[in-house]
Amino acid sequence: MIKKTPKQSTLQGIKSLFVGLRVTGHNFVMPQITTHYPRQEVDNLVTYRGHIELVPKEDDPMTSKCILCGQCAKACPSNCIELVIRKEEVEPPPAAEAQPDADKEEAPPKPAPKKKVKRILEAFILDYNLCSLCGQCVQTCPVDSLEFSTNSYLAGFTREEFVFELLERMRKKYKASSSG
Amino acid sequence: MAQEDIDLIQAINTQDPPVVKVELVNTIFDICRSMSLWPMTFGLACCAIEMMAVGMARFDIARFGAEVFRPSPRQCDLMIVAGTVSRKMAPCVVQLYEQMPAPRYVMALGNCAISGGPFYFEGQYGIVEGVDKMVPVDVYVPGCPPRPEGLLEGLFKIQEKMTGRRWWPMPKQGEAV
Amino acid sequence: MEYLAYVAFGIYVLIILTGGLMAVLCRSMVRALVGLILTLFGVAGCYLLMAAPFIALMQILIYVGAVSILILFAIMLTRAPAGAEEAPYIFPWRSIAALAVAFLPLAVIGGMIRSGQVTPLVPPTEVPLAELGQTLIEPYLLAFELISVILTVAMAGAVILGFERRIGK
Amino acid sequence: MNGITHLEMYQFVALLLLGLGLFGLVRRRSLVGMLISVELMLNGAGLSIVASGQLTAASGAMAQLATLFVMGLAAAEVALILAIIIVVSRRFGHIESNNLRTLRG
Amino acid sequence: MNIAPELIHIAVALAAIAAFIGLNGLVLVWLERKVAGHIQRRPGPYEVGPWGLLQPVADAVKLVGKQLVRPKVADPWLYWSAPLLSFTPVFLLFLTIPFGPRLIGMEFNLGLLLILAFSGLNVLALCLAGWSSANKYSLLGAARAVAQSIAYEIPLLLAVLAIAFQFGTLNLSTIVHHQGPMPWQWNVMTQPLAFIIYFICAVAETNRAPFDLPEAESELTAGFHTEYSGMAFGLFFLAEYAYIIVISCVATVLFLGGWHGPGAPGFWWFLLKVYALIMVIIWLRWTYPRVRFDQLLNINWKWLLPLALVNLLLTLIFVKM
Amino acid sequence: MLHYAQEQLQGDYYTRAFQAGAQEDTLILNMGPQHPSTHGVLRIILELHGEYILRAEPVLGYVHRMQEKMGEVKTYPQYLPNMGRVDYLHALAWNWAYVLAVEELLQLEVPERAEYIRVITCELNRITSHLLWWGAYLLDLGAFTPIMYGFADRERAMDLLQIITGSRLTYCYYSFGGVTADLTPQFIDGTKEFCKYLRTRLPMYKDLVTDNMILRHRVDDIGIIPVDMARRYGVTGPNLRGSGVEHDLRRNTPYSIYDRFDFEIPAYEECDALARYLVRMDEMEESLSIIEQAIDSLPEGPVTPPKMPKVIKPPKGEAYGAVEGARGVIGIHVISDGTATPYRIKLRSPSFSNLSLFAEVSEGILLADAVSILGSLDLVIPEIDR
Amino acid sequence: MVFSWFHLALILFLVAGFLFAAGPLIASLLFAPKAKGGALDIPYECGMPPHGMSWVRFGINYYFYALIFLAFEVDILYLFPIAVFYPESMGWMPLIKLLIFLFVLAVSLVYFWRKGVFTWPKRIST
Ligand code: SF4
Ligand code: SF4
Ligand code: SF4
Repeated sequence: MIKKTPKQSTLQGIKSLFVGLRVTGHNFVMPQITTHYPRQEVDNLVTYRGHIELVPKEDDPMTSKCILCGQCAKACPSNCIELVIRKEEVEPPPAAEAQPDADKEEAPPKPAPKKKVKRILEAFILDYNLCSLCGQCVQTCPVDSLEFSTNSYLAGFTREEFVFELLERMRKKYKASSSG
Repeated sequence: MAQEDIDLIQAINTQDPPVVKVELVNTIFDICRSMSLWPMTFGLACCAIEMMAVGMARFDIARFGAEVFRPSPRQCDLMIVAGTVSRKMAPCVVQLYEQMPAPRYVMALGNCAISGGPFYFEGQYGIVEGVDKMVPVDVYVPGCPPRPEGLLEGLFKIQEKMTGRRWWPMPKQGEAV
Repeated sequence: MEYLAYVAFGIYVLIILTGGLMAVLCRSMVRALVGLILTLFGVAGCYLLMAAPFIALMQILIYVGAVSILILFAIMLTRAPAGAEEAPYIFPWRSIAALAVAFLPLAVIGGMIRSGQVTPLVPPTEVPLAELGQTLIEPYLLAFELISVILTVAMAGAVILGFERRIGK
Repeated sequence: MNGITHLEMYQFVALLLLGLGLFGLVRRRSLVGMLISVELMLNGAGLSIVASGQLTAASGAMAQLATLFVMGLAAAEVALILAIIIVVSRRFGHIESNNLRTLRG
Repeated sequence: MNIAPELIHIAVALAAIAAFIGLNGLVLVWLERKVAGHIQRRPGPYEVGPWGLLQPVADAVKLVGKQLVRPKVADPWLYWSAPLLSFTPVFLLFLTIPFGPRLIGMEFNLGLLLILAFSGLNVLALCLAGWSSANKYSLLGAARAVAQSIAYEIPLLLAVLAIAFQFGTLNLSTIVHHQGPMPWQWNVMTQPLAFIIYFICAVAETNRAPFDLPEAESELTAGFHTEYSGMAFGLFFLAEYAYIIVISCVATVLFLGGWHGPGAPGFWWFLLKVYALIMVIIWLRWTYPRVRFDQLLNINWKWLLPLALVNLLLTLIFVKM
Repeated sequence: MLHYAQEQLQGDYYTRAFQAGAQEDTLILNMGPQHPSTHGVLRIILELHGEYILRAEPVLGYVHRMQEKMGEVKTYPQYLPNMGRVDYLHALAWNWAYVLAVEELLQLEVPERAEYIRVITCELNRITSHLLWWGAYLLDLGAFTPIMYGFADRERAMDLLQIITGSRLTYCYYSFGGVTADLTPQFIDGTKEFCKYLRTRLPMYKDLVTDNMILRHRVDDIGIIPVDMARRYGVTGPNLRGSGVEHDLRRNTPYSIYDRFDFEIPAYEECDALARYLVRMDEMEESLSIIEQAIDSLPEGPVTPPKMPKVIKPPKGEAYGAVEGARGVIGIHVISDGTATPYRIKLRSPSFSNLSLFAEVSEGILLADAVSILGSLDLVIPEIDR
Repeated sequence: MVFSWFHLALILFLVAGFLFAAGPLIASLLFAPKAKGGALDIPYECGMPPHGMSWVRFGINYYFYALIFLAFEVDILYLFPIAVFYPESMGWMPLIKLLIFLFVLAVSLVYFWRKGVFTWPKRIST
């Protein structure tokens, strides 16, 4: 639909000047919409997706759900996830109480792999300085071990402050919540 | 691109101390400076939009006296590098920084300004991997883009850096982190 | 008060002298103009001392507020590549000649002033503005009407001389 | 200040201005500079006229208005001369009278 | 020695006016930002001091503590003289303004002329500033500033002249005395056209939006003061606010009955009217877009100037009737 | 003093090159890269004669971010976040163009509900973009208040988008074959409310700005882009519609489900800045009506295709995805060589074409008009430099 | 030599204004740290090294506004003394004289208008 732009007479124009003043005058007396930030917070922060955090296991809040598959690191477009994995030879049964059944089933056929290599998540390093907040890591994680934090108050004096060790953060957060 | 655009230049940041140096006077000046940080209108990319948002009614940086966005570096105290600094832009950033009169402060806003952010990859040819390679950065605000609250927090950090104390209460959520 | 008047007069003369020297000696045209403006202020001060505040204010309004802005504008607009500065003199022939030229009338008129026989009227009285208005519109009527014509014609001439009509597309 | 009357003092100041103006007029090479010198002289004239009017029995009003007219004329003159200067500078690219005469450079 | 009382009078007036300007400058900066904030539905300065009242103080102190910079190519003398020249006449402008029935710096028959003469110096200062900064934006800004200020000076003079013709005086107190306490006894009733012309010209003269072309941010970055930092810039700023106060004061005196007002006349009425005018000026600034340069000049030459001439003509005829 | 100046102030490579074509004794002025009215880091070298511009030359590349090069080193999904940063004001349109192209390569069917969600969010994003443009344009014209109002409304829309996408600006929300998250009831209610709210705000904008005499005189009859010039430079989007051409991909080559909605393509025949301004103002209302229609007929169902390949490795071939962004036609050409990384990605950004005509339009106009024309073209610089 | 109180006040006010302005500038010299080097003393031009001096000739037409201003202002200033005299003057003669004067002003305005001094085309041919 092709229209013509409306033209304006001088009289209309002069009237429009007063109409404009009325609009601003009206807004002058309207309530403000400012969120007084350090004292108040905007109401929709919960939906904000900040940097990622590890999700703890439900039963054991000190370890994460992560199964160390490395998918997130691979999917990340900015290569900002680094998994530090410690390989540990775990002595089977006696000490291990967590999965006795599984081990027993596995143990009989082959005696050789008695010493099982267990991969332990030593650190989960996120270089937030590179992150583009795309959420691909969260999407790819098969066990939903990652979540977004809603923390938007980051600022610091060095850039190293934003290289997070997520495992530690997770633990600290748990400690803070359990103590507080 | 001309050759001068490709070399990364370091900003010259030498500074003479004031002629009169009295502790008390300096403190007063520092407090006043921190309460009226005029930023430079210096948007480079996406983060600039969030920088604009900070000036707008919802977040209103004016409450802290920092809404006077001056276009000329001569009248600015704070250079908010908001966005990606490309190699072609780098000399310009340096020049603008050098043209600011002392005391001057720099905030690197967004991951691009901090480190190249999403555009950093092996063998990249076009961006500067962090403005701190060229100008001294006082405060880093990460995010892509950081929320306006982040920028405000950065402003508080600069005030903290200047006066040695935080002036405003911690936000509720901020304490938890 | 009388002393203060002399002091003020001395200061004004000093201002006039500095300003005048700046006006004739400075290489940069804008500085010369600033010198001229200083002189204008000094002269305005002298007018004030002579109980002629109206003329003093007019001096500021017309000379400082209009003429000098015009000159400044002209300097700004005609800055040729060489700049609004005169080329330096290699040898001050010109200055010497200028001094000679300036000194001659100075001496002659100075002598005349000294030998003048007018009896001065002290102290001067301020002329009320209404009287000025009356004089302007009655005895000086012709001049008054003419001056507007002259100004108009001068401007018209200037416009004809230099105005670049912008050619629209 | 004996021996020298107020009137004479002012007249000497006016003379000073005249002298400065003359000096500048000859010494200056650029047209704007000459114009400035002429303004100096005109100021001297104005000062002299007002002094004569205010400090003698002559009509002060007349003298003041005469000076006012001098100012008006000065304004007209400045406008015209500057217009000429601008035209000249546009034509020749410089405003130095020397070169103007010989058209060199 | 009866020198003393006069001298004391002058000294007191000087101190009072200096305080008045200093205080009003600070208040105005605060008010402007606060009003702007409220128009835009935000609080404006808020955290620095109660209601942000210390904000202008912080700004002023900060400007003092800021380095002064001069581009190497700029002419040092002219460069520094510009802000000084801009501010120097400011005090003088208030000398002859009657703030109250008795409250006046000094009676002067040519008070109006004095204000007009010395406020013209600002143009010169802007021009010098723009020229000596050796910056292209400054130069353009200065050219604009001069073309604009001088253009609007003419209708302004004509509008003021109409008042002068009406009362036959240039003495500001006399003009106030000619008006009465009630709004319909004010000049704005007899000379509405002159008032409108004066007001528009005054806004333009002080380079306020919508006529803020010399410092048009989106076009010339910061206009003639692009190169000025710290307090030099602050002086331009302060002078601008001082000129706003002056033009509002003069408007009040000429058109709004000065210190007259229903009930008790006095300083407060004067201040009230001045601030009402200033509020309108601020309100205009935060409402309108900027006019274009050619429009700006055309408004003046093609509308205001003929109107002002007509207004003067009518005044001439009415005075004779 | 002067000699220092003459030697030092030689400008840089670009100004020297520009100088070569300049007339004698004109002012050569850099506008940008750091200039309030170039919206980022566009640099324009101007040759000025007083207030008039004799010649203008945009210099690009100050935010060149290697977007196309990055396409060659990242996998298909890894490239997704880049899209939100090409044009950060209408990020979802770029998202969409990219997923369209890749979906074509992969022969993926997009579920019905996902299409609707895409329409709703993209239009919402378009409104935020136009609101920002409106405010910024008025800022260019010297009015400070409108941008505040525009931003206040924009914040509401951004809050809505944040509910489902989690970010405020650089969304990375569409995925191949669908969207990453379903709508929440909160979003749906909020959007309905927002539509109503914005409809009450638009008349206020009209009162405050559109009808304002000063604005009318500023933008009327300047920056005329005749149809043939627009065609020559490949101008698209509101700029083209401001030249009186009813061209809109949503109507002309309806992608997705745009043919199901009833909306107008506003176009004005005056070809000037005012026409472009009005087109955008009208477009916001049309977007609102599209959103309302889409929300009313939102079907139930999944938002991602039933079976997605684990690793995205499109077969050899090429595909072109084009959508109508807030600034014009966004086109992405993807060439696949059968591996997980694209062989080549080419971005067709509307701002680039829209800027290219600036040099021609700005010849001989006033400086203030140039600013206002530049604003009326609605440029996003990273989109130009890519 | 008349030195009135007003004169003294005038001088004092000017001096005070000057000092009031100069004070903060000097304070700034004392209390401000000073950055040096680099591009600090190069004129600012949007972050680019400027090309050429700013002092090249530009737009001559600005000048004509100043010119016309001069004519009008000087003319109008002549009216100020008359304004004071006018209300107490007798008869219609002053009015007629002033009318002639204003007529000349109006004529010159019309002349400049017709001459195109006030015309700004939207676009000039380059
Ligand atoms: S959000 Fe994106 S960029 Fe950030 S860590 Fe996750 S995958 Fe990497
Ligand atoms: S994808 Fe999830 S489970 Fe796999 S390494 Fe990352 S966080 Fe751990
Ligand atoms: S950090 Fe992110 S949002 Fe900011 S400029 Fe870089 S890409 Fe854009």
